[in-house]
Amino acid sequence: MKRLVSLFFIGALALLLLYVVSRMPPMGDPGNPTATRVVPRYLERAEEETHARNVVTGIIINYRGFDTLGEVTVIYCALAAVLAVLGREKRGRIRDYVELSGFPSSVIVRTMVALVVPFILLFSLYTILHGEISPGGGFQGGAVIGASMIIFTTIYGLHLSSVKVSQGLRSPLEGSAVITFFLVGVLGLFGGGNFLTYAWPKVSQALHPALVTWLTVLVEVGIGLGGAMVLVSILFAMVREEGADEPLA
Amino acid sequence: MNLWPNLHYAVAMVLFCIGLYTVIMRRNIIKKIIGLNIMETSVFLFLISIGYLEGGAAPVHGHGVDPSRMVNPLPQSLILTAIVVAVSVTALALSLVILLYRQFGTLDVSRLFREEEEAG
Amino acid sequence: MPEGATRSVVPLIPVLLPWISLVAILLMPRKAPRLRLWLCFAGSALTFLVVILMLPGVLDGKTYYFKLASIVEGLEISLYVDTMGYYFALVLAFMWMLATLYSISYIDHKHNRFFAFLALCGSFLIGCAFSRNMFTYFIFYEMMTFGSYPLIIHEETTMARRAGYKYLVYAIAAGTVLFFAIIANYFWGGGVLNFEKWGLLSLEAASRAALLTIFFTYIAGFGVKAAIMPLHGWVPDAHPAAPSPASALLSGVILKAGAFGIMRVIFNLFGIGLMKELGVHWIVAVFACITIVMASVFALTQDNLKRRLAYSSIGQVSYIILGLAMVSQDGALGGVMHLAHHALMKACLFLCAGVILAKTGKKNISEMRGIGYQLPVTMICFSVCALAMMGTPPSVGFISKWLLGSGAMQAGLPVYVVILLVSSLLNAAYFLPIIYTAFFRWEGDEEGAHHPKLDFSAENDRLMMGPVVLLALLVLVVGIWVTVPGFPYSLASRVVNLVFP
Amino acid sequence: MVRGREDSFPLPTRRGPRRFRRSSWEVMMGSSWDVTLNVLLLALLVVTALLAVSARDLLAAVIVFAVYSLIMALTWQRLQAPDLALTEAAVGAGVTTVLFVVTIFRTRRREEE
Amino acid sequence: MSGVFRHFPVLMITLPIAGAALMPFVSYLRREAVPWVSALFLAVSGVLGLLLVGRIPPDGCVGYQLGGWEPPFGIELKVDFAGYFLMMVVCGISLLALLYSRPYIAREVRGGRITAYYVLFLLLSASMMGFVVTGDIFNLFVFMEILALSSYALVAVTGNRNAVRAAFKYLLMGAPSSIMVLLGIGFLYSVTGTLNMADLAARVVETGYREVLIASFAVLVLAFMVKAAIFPLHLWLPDAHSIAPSPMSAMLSGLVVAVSAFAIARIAFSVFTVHASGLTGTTMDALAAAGAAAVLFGGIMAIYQRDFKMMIAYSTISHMGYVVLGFTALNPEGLTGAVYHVLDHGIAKACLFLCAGNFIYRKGYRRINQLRGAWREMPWTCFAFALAAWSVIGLPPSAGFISKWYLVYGNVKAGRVPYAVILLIGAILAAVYCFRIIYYMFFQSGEEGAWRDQVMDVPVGMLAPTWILSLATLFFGVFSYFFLDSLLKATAGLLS
Repeated sequence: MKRLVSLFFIGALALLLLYVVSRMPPMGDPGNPTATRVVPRYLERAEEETHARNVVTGIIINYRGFDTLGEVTVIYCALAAVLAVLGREKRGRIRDYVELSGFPSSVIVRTMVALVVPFILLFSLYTILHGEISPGGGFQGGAVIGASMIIFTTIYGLHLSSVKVSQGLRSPLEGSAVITFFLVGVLGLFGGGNFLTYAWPKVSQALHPALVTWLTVLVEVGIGLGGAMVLVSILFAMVREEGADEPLA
Repeated sequence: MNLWPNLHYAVAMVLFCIGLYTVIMRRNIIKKIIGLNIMETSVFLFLISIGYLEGGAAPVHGHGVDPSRMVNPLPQSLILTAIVVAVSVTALALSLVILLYRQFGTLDVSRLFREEEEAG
Repeated sequence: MPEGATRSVVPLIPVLLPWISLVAILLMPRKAPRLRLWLCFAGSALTFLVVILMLPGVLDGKTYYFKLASIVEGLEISLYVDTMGYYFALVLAFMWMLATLYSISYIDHKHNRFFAFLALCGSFLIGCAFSRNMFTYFIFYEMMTFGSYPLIIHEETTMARRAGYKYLVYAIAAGTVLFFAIIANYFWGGGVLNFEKWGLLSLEAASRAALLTIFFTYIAGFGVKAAIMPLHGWVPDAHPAAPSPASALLSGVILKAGAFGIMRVIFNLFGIGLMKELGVHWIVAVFACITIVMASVFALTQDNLKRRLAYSSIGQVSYIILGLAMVSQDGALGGVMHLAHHALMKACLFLCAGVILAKTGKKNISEMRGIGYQLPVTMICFSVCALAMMGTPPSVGFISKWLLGSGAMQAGLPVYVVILLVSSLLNAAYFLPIIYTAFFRWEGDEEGAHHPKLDFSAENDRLMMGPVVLLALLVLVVGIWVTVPGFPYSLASRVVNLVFP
Repeated sequence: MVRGREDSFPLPTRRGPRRFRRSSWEVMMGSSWDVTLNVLLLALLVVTALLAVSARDLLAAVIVFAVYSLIMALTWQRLQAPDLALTEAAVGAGVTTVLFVVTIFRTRRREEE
Repeated sequence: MSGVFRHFPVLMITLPIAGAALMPFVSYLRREAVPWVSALFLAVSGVLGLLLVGRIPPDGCVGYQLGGWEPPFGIELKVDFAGYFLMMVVCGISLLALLYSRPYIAREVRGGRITAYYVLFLLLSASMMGFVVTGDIFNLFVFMEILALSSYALVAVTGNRNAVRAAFKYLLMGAPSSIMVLLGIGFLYSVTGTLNMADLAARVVETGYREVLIASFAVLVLAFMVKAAIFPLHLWLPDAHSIAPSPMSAMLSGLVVAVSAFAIARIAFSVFTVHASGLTGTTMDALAAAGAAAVLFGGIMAIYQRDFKMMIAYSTISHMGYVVLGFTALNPEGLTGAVYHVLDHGIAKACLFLCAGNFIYRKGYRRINQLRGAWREMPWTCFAFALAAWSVIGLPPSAGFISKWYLVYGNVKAGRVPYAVILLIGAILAAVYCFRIIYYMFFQSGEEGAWRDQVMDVPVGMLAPTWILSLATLFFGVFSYFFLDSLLKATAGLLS
């Protein structure tokens, strides 16, 4: 009964939404508001204003940098949340981990992974550093790093990977995205601009391209490292053995 | 109502409703979280197709594309943020699921809340 | 800033003085409890003194004004002493001083709580009397309402708790209605609630329906405190439950706060002219009459002395309401004066009841045979006040009843006179038996035993007897030398002359 | 100020919305390969979503969800959003799936009846 | 506003975030320094806020363009007086709750998670500050997500079963609502092509596409109704607020829901300019009806509770109804009442929850009838509770009275007398459930051994925040005239 009622309501909702959608401006029309309002400026000016050929990166890092500060805060917050719920592993307590057994890990797979992972890492590094030229950017690269770590983990088990990416390495880097971003923003203040101004007014126009590019790369790297480490830490926190909590302090 | 020009929107809405149905109706909490992700991705699809331009190119300069023929980069940047948000929420939800399972030994919402009746 | 008012800090002093008592209670060493209590009394006495010192100025028609805070335009928390407010303040400061004095020896446990809240109530009541607009009045009124709750439940018996609960329920409901009334008045009355004019609202400013809504919500809100039937439910429970000085204050002053509010509404906010235009005052008058008669009838059936007194208070406060509601000069004068007169009489009666309770532990009238010989002074004072309540000259009760009667004649409604006479008869019917039982019955009188000898030994407690005797004397003195400046007439007549130009 | 900036980028006015509706139809019908591919992808999206929702084996559901994410990434690629395609492939199909899998290993694999 | 002061709002928002990111280092150096350092960060942003006093014009607002990109292209912070006021409220209450947590939280949270607790706490308060002043609707979404994530986690931080379950319930209702916010933003963007609120306000009036706009407004309001726990969508609130650790309950109940309710007003007034575009009428009416229902439902449910934290939580539902009824009156008085009610309800509720925390900390009592005679042992807590309850009921001269005055007056002025009456009934219900507890605490004596006879109240570290809050209710009542004129101006500006 309840099922039917909710089905009915959701169906009604679907019809309403479809109706609304049918009244929306036609998709892909050059004349519709989204294409005419703010975007042209981005498309035309982004390259000389943000010195990023990839307009998306330009917007993320520069035009709407504050959103991205929020974004990195969100993922840092997610890490803190997961740690608050599940607790963090003790430093170097390897026996806290369980094997993610259940995946076939034959010799072939292991060697393949061992061979592939470095290249994945290289690719992710490329993604991060070339974010402002080609598709991709800090977080994508970070996600790829994280994913590769995770593959490595699933095959070789947490024992090894937790040694390779130990907590001592991760925990300083987790907040790096937020801190880098915040510092760049504050530098903007000292550069005479607003928060998150990249092209500092106090610096001569001639230096702006280099300045902006380097700051962008800095931020990208920060985001990449931070994102990767956060993802890995979240995974490690989730695969921990239960009962491995610290005693109630 | 002619949905053909806005087919992507329509599909996004359908996916949204599928996700919502899952979140509301499925009793298994992992299923609920999958539904949550479906909702999220559907909204992402919606926003990206809003930014689409008929016959447009990716918003990356340097390949000799006329800027007025590029698709709208703004929704893409928004969605990039939103994806991160989505994965964060999913991570938190899943860790909650793990903890719940440790403490209740079930993934079934009805059992969780039946026990709540007993407790409260 | 009301025109003609002198901006001065004077009104603030009596509002703040009672806090001395609080400070005393908080800071005094636990080893000297009596000292603490005496400091409380000192606070109240000082307050009364300050109020007295303001008398000459007020009699010259001066008005004082002090602004505490201004929320927004037309909505300020400010004090303002005009004749009417001063009149009320004088009465309550006096009553409150006597009650404090009396309590020093009457209250036997939890002194701190009782005296602290006694002081608070005094401060808030004076705030009510001196408030410039309905907003301020409401603020002090609400604080006073909830500040008097601990006084009522002081004994903490089940009965007291039930009474306190009932009191809270009535008070909260009344406060809410009042709040709505004030909002409506503020919105439809042009955004000001001030008291200094005699007639603030007008049919030009607001529609008739709006005015009626405001009026009746006001009456309902204040009617709970003023115990207009059918809103009187809390009174007969609260009075017996509270310790006697508290019940003396309750019916002497706190009920009057409601009546005073209605006075402010009719005189200052609506004004006599508008009242006549609206022509709905007769409804209030009818309710008042019903209350007067019914309360006396209920009083007849009560055996518990304080309960009977409580019902009589309900009736007597409705005299005030009736006096205001018959929109005539003498009626208003009688009503305004009865506010003070009834305070004198009823406070005295309750204090006597307190003495009886304290010395003999008797609550019910049926147990009081021959009590006039154990507590002669008390019962003589009681009889004086009881006779005054019936309206026998020469006493305050006679004055106010006479004025009310002539007011009824002025208003051209002799029916009110009939009501007054009926209620006087009923008063006699429920007061005389008490006196009779006290003096003309004694143990074994049927067997022809001679009446016991008077012994004054029981009444050695000056702190309790002083206020009783003083009040009884005042009942006579004020009734005989009516026009002495400072006595109710001198102020009430000024008020009425202002109201009826 | 905003207006001025906007006007400084005149848009191709040869295609107003009204004419466009028809022309979009033409475009879609004309290049039938694109249309079929789009429709196919969208249909696959719905199908995979329904499968992921309805499978009783949670692991299977998660895998199907990963497929769903990949198709989503493809769709976005076709909508000229390469960044998002990359991200969705890495995050949606990669990280999220692994998180789900880990959770399932920590809890239980099948829905209880 | 010129000179260095321009930058203060953004610094107020970002400093706690940076502090949160630094917290792991701090805990690596000295774990017991973590509370103080996080309090320091909040205090610094509070000081920055105080330095802004008098620099925010009551009418109009101060825009701050992040990265120096002018509004429609970059993100803008719009600090109007109401927003600044709420920012300060958030900052102050968070700081007090944070200080309170230091002694309290060690009891309930496992050692290693304390750092995470403070990180989340800082992020929560920072995100709320950003939430109330941001001028960009997608940025609003981002801050809302930080807010939501940290609150989910903080509900569950104690790790006991009921807490985890409550947090999961909260998440199951909160996450879909966040997605709906994104959907609404998508609708809005698709027909306006911009995300900046001021720009949107201009576009919404011009553009056609009525259905889409109405749909987006409805979706946004629905989503924020979940976040603000307006009546039919309140299901997550009672569990979450009553089971979370008390300082957290204070934050959630005092600030989080209130800020979300304020977001509805923000969207209705500064995006869908209510008077200009006739798009919002029906939705606003429905919202007002829901608010009225919330007032009654919350109040009645609160009366029937046995657990006092549960009772306070239900009273929060009722008070969110107050706020909604306030700003749906669509006049400056009502809106002022709503904003001021966010203030005093925040303070009073925080104080009530801290008092509840004191009882739990000292005695472990959670049931109302266990409070009989509490004042013999914990008089200070009981007095603070009574003061805060005074304001919750809305009795003069507390701050609650002022806001109640404006709420009722605004509704009467809008010709919605029934709603005004409902507000008053809500006040009566509040009086019923508050006075019951006050009566138990002061005028009754519990069973033997429930309470000692000598005074043993909680440590000063916990008592001080409680008392500061409870005195603040009086302060903001008596000295409300410092703020009300500016607030009235500001709200009038927001409405026009």
